[in-house]
Amino acid sequence: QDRSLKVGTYGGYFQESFDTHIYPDFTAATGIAVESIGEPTGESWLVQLQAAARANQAPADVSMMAQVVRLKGASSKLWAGLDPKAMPNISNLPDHFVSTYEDGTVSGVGAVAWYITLVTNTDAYPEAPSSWNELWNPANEDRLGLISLITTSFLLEISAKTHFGGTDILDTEEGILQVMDKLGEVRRNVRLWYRDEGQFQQALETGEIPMGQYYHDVAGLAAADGKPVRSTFPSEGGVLDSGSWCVSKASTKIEEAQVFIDYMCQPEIQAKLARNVGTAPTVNRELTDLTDEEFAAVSSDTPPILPRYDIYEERGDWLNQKWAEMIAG
Amino acid sequence: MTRVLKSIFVALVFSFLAAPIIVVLGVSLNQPKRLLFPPEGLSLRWYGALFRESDWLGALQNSLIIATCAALLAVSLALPLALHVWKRKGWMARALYSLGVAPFILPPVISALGFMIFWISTGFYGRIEATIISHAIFLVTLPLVTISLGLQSVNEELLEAARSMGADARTTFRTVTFPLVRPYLVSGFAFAFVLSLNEYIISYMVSGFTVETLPIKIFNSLRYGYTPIMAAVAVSFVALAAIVFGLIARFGDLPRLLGAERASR
Amino acid sequence: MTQVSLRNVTKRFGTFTAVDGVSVDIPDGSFVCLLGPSGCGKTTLLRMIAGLEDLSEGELMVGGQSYGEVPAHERNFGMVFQSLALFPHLSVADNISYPLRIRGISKGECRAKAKELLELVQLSGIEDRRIHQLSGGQRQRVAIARGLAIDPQVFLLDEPLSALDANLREHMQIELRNLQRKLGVTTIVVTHDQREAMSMADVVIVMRDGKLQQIGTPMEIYRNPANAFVAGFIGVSNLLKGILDGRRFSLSGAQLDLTPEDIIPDGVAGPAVLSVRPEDITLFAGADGAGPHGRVTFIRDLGASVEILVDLGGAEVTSICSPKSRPDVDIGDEVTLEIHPGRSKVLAA
Amino acid sequence: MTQVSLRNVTKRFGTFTAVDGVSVDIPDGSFVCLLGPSGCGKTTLLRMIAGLEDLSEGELMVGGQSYGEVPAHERNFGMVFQSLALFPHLSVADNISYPLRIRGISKGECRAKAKELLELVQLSGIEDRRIHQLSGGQRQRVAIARGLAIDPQVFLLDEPLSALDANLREHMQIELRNLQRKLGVTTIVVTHDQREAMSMADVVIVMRDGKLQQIGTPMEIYRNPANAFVAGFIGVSNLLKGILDGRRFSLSGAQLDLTPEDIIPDGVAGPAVLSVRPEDITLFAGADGAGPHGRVTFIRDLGASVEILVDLGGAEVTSICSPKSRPDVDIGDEVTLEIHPGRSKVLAA
Amino acid sequence: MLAISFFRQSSGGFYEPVFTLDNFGRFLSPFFAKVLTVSVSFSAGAAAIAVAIAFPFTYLLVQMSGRAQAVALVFLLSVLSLSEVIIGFSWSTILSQTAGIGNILAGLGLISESRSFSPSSGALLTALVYLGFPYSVLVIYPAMSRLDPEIPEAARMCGASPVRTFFTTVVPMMRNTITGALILVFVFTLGAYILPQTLGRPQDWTLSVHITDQAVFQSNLPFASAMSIFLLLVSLALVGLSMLLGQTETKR
Ligand SMILES: Nc1ncnc2c1ncn2[C@@H]1O[C@H](COP(=O)(O)OP(=O)(O)OP(=O)(O)O)[C@@H](O)[C@H]1O
Ligand SMILES: Nc1ncnc2c1ncn2[C@@H]1O[C@H](COP(=O)(O)OP(=O)(O)OP(=O)(O)O)[C@@H](O)[C@H]1O
Ligand SMILES: [Mg+2]
Ligand SMILES: [Mg+2]
Repeated sequence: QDRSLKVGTYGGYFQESFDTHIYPDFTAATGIAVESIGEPTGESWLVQLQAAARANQAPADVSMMAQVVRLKGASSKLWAGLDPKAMPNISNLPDHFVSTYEDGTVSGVGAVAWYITLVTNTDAYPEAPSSWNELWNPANEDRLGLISLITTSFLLEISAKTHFGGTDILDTEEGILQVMDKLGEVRRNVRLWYRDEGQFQQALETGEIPMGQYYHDVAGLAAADGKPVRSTFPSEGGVLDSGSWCVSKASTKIEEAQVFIDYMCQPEIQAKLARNVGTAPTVNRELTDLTDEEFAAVSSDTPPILPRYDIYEERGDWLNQKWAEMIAG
Repeated sequence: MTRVLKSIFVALVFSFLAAPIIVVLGVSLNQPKRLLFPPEGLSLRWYGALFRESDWLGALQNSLIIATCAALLAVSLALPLALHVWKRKGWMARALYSLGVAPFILPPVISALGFMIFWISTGFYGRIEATIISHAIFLVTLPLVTISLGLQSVNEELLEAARSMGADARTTFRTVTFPLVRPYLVSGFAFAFVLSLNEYIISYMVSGFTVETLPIKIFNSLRYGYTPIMAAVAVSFVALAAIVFGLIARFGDLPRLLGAERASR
Repeated sequence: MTQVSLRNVTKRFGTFTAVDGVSVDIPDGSFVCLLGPSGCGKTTLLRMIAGLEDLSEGELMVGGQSYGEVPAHERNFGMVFQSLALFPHLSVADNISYPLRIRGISKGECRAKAKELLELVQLSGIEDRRIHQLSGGQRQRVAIARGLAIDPQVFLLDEPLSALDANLREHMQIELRNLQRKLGVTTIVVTHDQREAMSMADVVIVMRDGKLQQIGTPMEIYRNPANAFVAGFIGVSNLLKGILDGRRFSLSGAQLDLTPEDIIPDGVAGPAVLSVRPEDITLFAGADGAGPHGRVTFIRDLGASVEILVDLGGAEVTSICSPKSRPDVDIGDEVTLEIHPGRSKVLAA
Repeated sequence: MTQVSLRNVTKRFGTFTAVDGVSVDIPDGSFVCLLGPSGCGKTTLLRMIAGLEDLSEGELMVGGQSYGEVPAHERNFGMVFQSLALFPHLSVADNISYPLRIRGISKGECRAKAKELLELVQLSGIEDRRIHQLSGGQRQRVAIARGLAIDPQVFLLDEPLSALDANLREHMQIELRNLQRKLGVTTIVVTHDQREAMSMADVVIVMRDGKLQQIGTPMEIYRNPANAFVAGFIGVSNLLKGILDGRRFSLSGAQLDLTPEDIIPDGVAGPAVLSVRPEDITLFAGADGAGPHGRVTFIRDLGASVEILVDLGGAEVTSICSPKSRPDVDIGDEVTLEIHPGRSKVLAA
Repeated sequence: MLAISFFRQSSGGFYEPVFTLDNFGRFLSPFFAKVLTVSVSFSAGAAAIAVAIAFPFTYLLVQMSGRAQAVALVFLLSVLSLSEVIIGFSWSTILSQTAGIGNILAGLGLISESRSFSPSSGALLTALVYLGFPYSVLVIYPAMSRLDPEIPEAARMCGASPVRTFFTTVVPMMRNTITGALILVFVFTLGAYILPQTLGRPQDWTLSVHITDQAVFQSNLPFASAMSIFLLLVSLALVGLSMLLGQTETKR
């Protein structure tokens, strides 16, 4: 019996954690071997999956997809519709982590959640900043590193929450433009608009770019490693983003994929992820045995900023264009 | 005085060229699993890791397969083309030659996108064959140029001599033309091989992560700030290129291959 | 019987006629030099004989058979190219035995024959060298050996010696001629060096602008040039303009009485040109002699001979004498010319 | 005063010595030919004089001043290169006036000077042509005009005529020599053609393997060659081995009594070589004469002269005679040699 | 095959085979005009600098012995085999605050405190020059090696100093080659996609970055195609021009 499955997660540190902490136990428990694939950024992975599916190929059977991309994929029916009955454990997840097609089949299941927070170099900033508003602080001129892809940086939401009292203003184009204008003011503070996490992390650690937005989990690991880095949940909240398991329709391993997703939805596994990978669980917290301290390390009690995935799907091209114009100045 | 200035200028240019290589070399010798320069603690472990870690090994394998096949294919496309151009010197032949040279001269993004669309629409997207063929077409310029140079250096009187001694057209090709252009064929192969090994954008757009090559792998690991293996790969490739071209220079006439008229002394 | 006959052979490249109606018979076993200035069509003519160019017109007969349609590789001719065209990727022995191997002869036999041929051209023992390891003269001989490997019916050579330096060239001329005498193969050599042609040839064919000018033994051509071009091309010639009246030739300020030995073609009279060789002019100091006189413009003392250039009322005349008989004149001096009787030729003006 | 003096001038390329301790004085206003076989260091020596190569050792004096450290572009020399090195992107006039423009002379003046120089080299009216529109001979003259534009102290030419065909070359030799006579500029010409050197030079410098062999007028060198190499390189020479005893020279089967006019260097005795010019050997048919005898191996009848090659017990001897005095001999015949008294030189063996 | 692929992308859209000019319309906006200007200025600047360095460098190169030339060429070709990814990474390291030349300059006292030079237009330009330099040497090298070395020597004998010689003979004689090299490097750097991202700020991102973004991140192939058709036309015109120039020079 040599059942196997190709699973894609974000490459690098993420993939490595899964390789060491999750897959071996999964294989031991189910007899399904995992071939681990490192994904690039979500958008290009989506394009790859789409193109490959046209050629009836699946570079990975199960992929961890960010929400915007998951939605895009779902709208072109790229994801296979999964049978919820084959995955009893998904009932552990709150509804917003389980996406379904109209016919009731499941297109995506929450895999992990993470926060984007305000990170600083502790040598450059002895005091932790408390608000996203620091991004606008003129004292921080030429000191920020921000994510350059609109669909992963969620700066629109951050800006809306910080300066317009919430993300509702993003409902209309005029509102978005207003937020963009506000965001434009950040530009002079930005040293690096990054796509590559590695590039920013290195600069952050050395103090070359002492402040920016980054992933709470990775920053925490670096801090634990003794690097002069800290991650702060601003008073407005961190951005809560998540990745979902999606299965390419070109995959021939639907059954194994369902076994895998079901396995991943167990509270013990989610807790293990929180401890070892540093992600926030997608199952309800009460089901896990995480201590308060452990939970605080991966999450926060401050209400999070929730990304407005809908606007990216509705106005993708337009937003992109405006965004490109905005960051280029 | 002027001589000193000249030497300084040449030395500056060389250090400009060498700087990145030194950086990658330094990074590749890091002890910790970080991309640090200057390196912290010297170690060769990442070179070893390149041949031990299965995903890197797989990428290496892919790269080598692609480079070998693409270079072979490019050479076998270039040889008949070059022969044709050499025999018929009309404008048609010249146009054909330009067509062979074009893909390499245009911005690679364009070729990459063209290939991507082509393979998607024919349904071969993501197959290793697609990458091989794309590379072969992209790089066909190199063997085409070297073989053409080789053919130009074949004195026509040699062929006539063979004919006057009783060799028909095929025998002449087999016993004279081919042995004479063989070194140029080999160097065309080498050029194509080395460049295919390092090609990024086309491989990326044509089969991306299904057929992961080393440059793609490097780009990804760079993206996640991850492992000095990628530096080790880069250094190995530069070393490989230096060896290949060094051999060509040693056993062939590299300046002439690059178009110098006077043979090197 | 490998007589080579050309009948009205013509070659056109586009609208340009490189060889224009040449008819020649080359006797079996003779050594022929094709001589003419650069671009006159010598190579083209040789290549047509070799079968490397098609004839635009005319007929080529070898040994009594028409050869116009026989492709080059079936002709069994030997050829030596100007660039020698030795195969750089083969050893000396392999070069020489190439035509034999093509004909399917075994390796051993090839090797034996190569050895024999190398002996013939006095190069024993270099069988296994590479071509680039040979000197110019050695390459020359290897090329000749290769051309002779199949005992060719006809042996063709295109400026075989032009790349060699003067001494080696003269030496190779002698060697080539002796070799041909030994083998008796009908041989056609292209050259643009008249000295070379006169050294080697039984028969010289002079061409110009694709047309045959004259054919004959070297001495016939030297003594009795068909026209001014041939006179000037074969050796140095002084072409003196004047008026011919019977045997009397009048030129600027002097009159010459031609002897019966001087050659006067039928029908020439009135304005004519007298071709006189430099060695047939003697100079005397002073303007008081009976012959034409002029002024010395340049003296070229080469040791073995002295050339004196004289301005003869606008025409430049060259006289050659041995150092012993050198007249006592200097640049600018007036001299009188004496033209030796019986050695001139009159040409139509 | 633009005497050029070389003192022990040496040039090394790595371990290879291209010019080896040459010391020469070149008098003001003289026309000097640097002569020697290919690779002997002529070009290198000329380039050192021009300042294009540094001296590895030795000293260069021009007009009494040390020039070793003066860079090429400050030397005020004229130079004509073997490839001519005309500037393809400039017109004829601009080429010629380039050295003047570099010196800041106005356009108008440059133009006038270019016109004047073109007249000097007999090329009026082609000022505005491009270089690639000129014939070989015209280019030659333009290069010479450019070299002369600044009234150079010293005029250097590296094989200036080697690319021209024989007729044009002889013509240009005369022209160049006459031009130099007119201008009186100290001129050094590199050539490997002894005929050319003898035609033009006041003084010939013979080199070999980077070393000076002999310096003298053409006739001195022809008559009194310093060694066997010079004897063979300047004209044709027969080098006969034998034994010298006082004035008596014994060679294979014959004895010669040398006259006081024959040159015998001091200290030579015993085994020696006699250098005899071909024109100083007369042949007689038959083996019964008093002189050395041998067998005819080749006859080269060139019309103006006849060369007869004789095998003299292993040594090949060349004799030249005029067609009139040609002995009645043929290949294979036995002949007796008569060597003219008073015209030979003895060389150390 | 190439023709087909280019042909296809021009035909409107890949996802919806409906012919539309919207993509070209979108491209004709002030924003993309700016992007195009940026791309062109970077490539032109990189080409100018690369050739300005490569030309005298090659001039000196061909004067070296055959052996030295071979070694230098092997080195150049090895540099050529560095992929854009590595070049970008290396230059961002070299120009960073901690590990780069900032330290050297600070050590020399030229600037008060080490600083980072990346990302910036200067960093991008440096890396583009680096990318284009080997190519410009390879283009100039053949023509330069055919230049009769006696010509500059002749100029020196005419009284021109070495610098003057270089500018009055070598440069004018190689004018076409220089143009050819300029165009080649221009076109080549126009295609750079990774360098602008890693070393440039968003306002430095070139058309190639946007093309790739559209194709790879936005899966908007029609728009990507429209942009690359435009880029293709520009490049083709320039390449054609350079070939033409190259030909007239070799004809002489
Ligand atoms: N393939 C060709 N196409 C067009 N013209 C040609 C061709 N081959 C030769 N010619 C022309 O024919 C003429 C004669 O050429 P050929 O080579 O026979 O001259 P040649 O007498 O051998 O001269 P040389 O002594 O320079 O070798 C020349 O004007 C040449 O340009
Ligand atoms: N730059 C150089 N480096 C090394 N060797 C050189 C150099 N220039 C010349 N030589 C060598 O020096 C020797 C003399 O060369 P030179 O050019 O002076 O000869 P030459 O007498 O002018 O010969 P030719 O008649 O062939 O022009 C030759 O053996 C040559 O190979
Ligand atoms: Mg010819
Ligand atoms: Mg020389």
